[in-house]
Amino acid sequence: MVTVNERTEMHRALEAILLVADEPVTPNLLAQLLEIPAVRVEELCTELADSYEVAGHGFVLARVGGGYRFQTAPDLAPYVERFVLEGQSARLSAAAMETLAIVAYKQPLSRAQVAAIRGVNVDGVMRTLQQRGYIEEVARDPGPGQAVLFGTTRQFLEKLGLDSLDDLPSLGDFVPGADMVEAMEMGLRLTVDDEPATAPEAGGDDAPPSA
Amino acid sequence: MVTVNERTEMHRALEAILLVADEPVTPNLLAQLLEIPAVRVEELCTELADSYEVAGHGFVLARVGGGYRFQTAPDLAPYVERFVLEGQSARLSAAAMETLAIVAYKQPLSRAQVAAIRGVNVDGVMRTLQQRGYIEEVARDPGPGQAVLFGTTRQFLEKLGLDSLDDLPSLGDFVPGADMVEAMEMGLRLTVDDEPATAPEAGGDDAPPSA
Amino acid sequence: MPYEVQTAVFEGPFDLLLHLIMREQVDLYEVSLSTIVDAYLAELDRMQAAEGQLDLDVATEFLLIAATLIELKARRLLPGRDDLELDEEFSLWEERDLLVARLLQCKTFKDAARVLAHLGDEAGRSFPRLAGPEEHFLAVTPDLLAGVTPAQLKAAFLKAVAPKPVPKVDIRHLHMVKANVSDAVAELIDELPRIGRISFRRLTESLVERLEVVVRFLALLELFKQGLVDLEQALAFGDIDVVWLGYERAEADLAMAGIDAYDG
Repeated sequence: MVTVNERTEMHRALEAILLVADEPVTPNLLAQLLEIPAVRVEELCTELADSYEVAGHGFVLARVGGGYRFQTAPDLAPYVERFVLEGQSARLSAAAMETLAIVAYKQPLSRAQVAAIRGVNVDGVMRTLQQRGYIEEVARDPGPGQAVLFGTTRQFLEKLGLDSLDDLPSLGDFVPGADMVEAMEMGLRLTVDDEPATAPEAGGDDAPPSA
Repeated sequence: MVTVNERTEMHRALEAILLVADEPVTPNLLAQLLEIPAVRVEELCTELADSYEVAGHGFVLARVGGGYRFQTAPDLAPYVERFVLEGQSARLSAAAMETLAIVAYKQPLSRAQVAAIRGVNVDGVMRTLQQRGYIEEVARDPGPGQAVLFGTTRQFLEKLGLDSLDDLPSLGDFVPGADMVEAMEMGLRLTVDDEPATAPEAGGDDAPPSA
Repeated sequence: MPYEVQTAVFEGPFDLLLHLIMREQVDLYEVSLSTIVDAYLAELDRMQAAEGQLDLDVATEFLLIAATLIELKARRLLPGRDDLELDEEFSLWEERDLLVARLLQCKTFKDAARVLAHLGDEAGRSFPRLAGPEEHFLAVTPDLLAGVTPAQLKAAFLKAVAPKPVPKVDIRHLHMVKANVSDAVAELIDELPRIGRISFRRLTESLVERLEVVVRFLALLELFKQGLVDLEQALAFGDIDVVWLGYERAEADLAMAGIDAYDG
């Protein structure tokens, strides 16, 4: 475990990055961000995890899905469940709502296209929406990238009391602005090129959290 | 601060709840969930925050926007920014910032009132601020025009790292001092008692004010 | 007097005046008001050159301040005018004090804004955790779409696709968004059904700028043309009464959907 004296800049940086991540972060990506070997990342993370356990925190550092993430200590689940039931999580966040709205009105479209319109990474939000059964994979882009295309589900329509997508409120005279057209095109281009130049890794797993 | 031995079930429950929260959680909600007085929640949170600081973690427990939340330690911003690619929201222009300051200190007030203070039309700026979630419609003027009145949002507090509007720096601190007032009055002086009406150059008597 | 008009773009007449006074602060006696007026006229020229045309809304504001300054200047050039009415004299002082008060206000918020921006920068170095509950808690999470209406979904979509601000670092720019007749129409359709009948004077009481009043008037003419309101004027030059003809909000929106949006 790490005592106060041994807590290094690298430990602290790992804590900070993992705090803002909304899905497990692979040792490879962490290694890249901290510019240290992946093996060293694994050592540091193990030290952190041990230190949390010894200190008896309400959170743990877990190794799941090929990466590390903060999660709640299992014995505290009753408290977390109460919060989830009564607290703020009982409604769709503004980010999730916007993402869902884009999928609803623009379907079918790829994750990259949604991200381009929203201007932020949407992987986490899209996954939540999918888990909740509001959106689903409906097709594959016939283009080279063969990106998965998403659309809304039957359940989504039922929850909103709509008969079909035609019943969505009309956008009226809404004309997409130049920036949106560009965003859509950029989304397509990202799909085709398969990897945005700036992203750390092509895979969705290591993407930054959505704001 | 809390040592390992003193870390109670309540401390741990708070850590778990705050870990899954996606916006600041009010002491009242926490008190309700833990079935303890809100005052006690505040004590416990302060203890946790202090303990993190002493231990030198990469995260901090901050009090912002009327509640508690986990956030990254400011000095680790370079690492986090590398990870959170979309990162920083665009900074506000000076014009937008001044408009925001007026709304913050004078709320609630109408667009026309802001414009009157700024001396320019503020519709565009106000719309931007509204879109970005810094200000919102909070009421309607009871008068005949029923103008929409604006105020700042909780997100505004979060963006500025403030707990409540009471934490805004006092406006009094910014009111120009007497020397400035004098300078302005001199700049716009009406009388010419101490200045020859015809001479553009100032005489010895007309020494500049000590501003 | 060697004097270069700033290349900076000024946010408004107070901004410019404040800049001029602050800049000359050390040597105020050397600054003649005519220099300031010259700077105003130069700024108007610059605006006209930059925009291709003069924005009347902004130009009026600048001219108003410039006129006030000229009046103050004239007063200085003509000292001891015995025939100056006391009222006139007072009103001149009042004008000056008003101007100083507005300048002080402008300066106050300018400084406050700088501190707020600093706070924002500091706070921006900390990133909040937004991950939410782990997936195994999803089972107990209530239905997230409960209470969400299709209209809210539409609003969220429009918000999502609204133009994003272009990132910029502290570049001052002039906001000259014009008052817009279609916006005014929308406001009136919102307000009038609740009020029923109101005089134009009262309807525009809260508006500060003349252009806004003009735009409201044009908006009323549009509503009149579409048969949504009646306009009554009992006496020549008397108050104009606006009467909402009792249509539902939705009908009104529909009727106005087709009108041309043109700038006031």
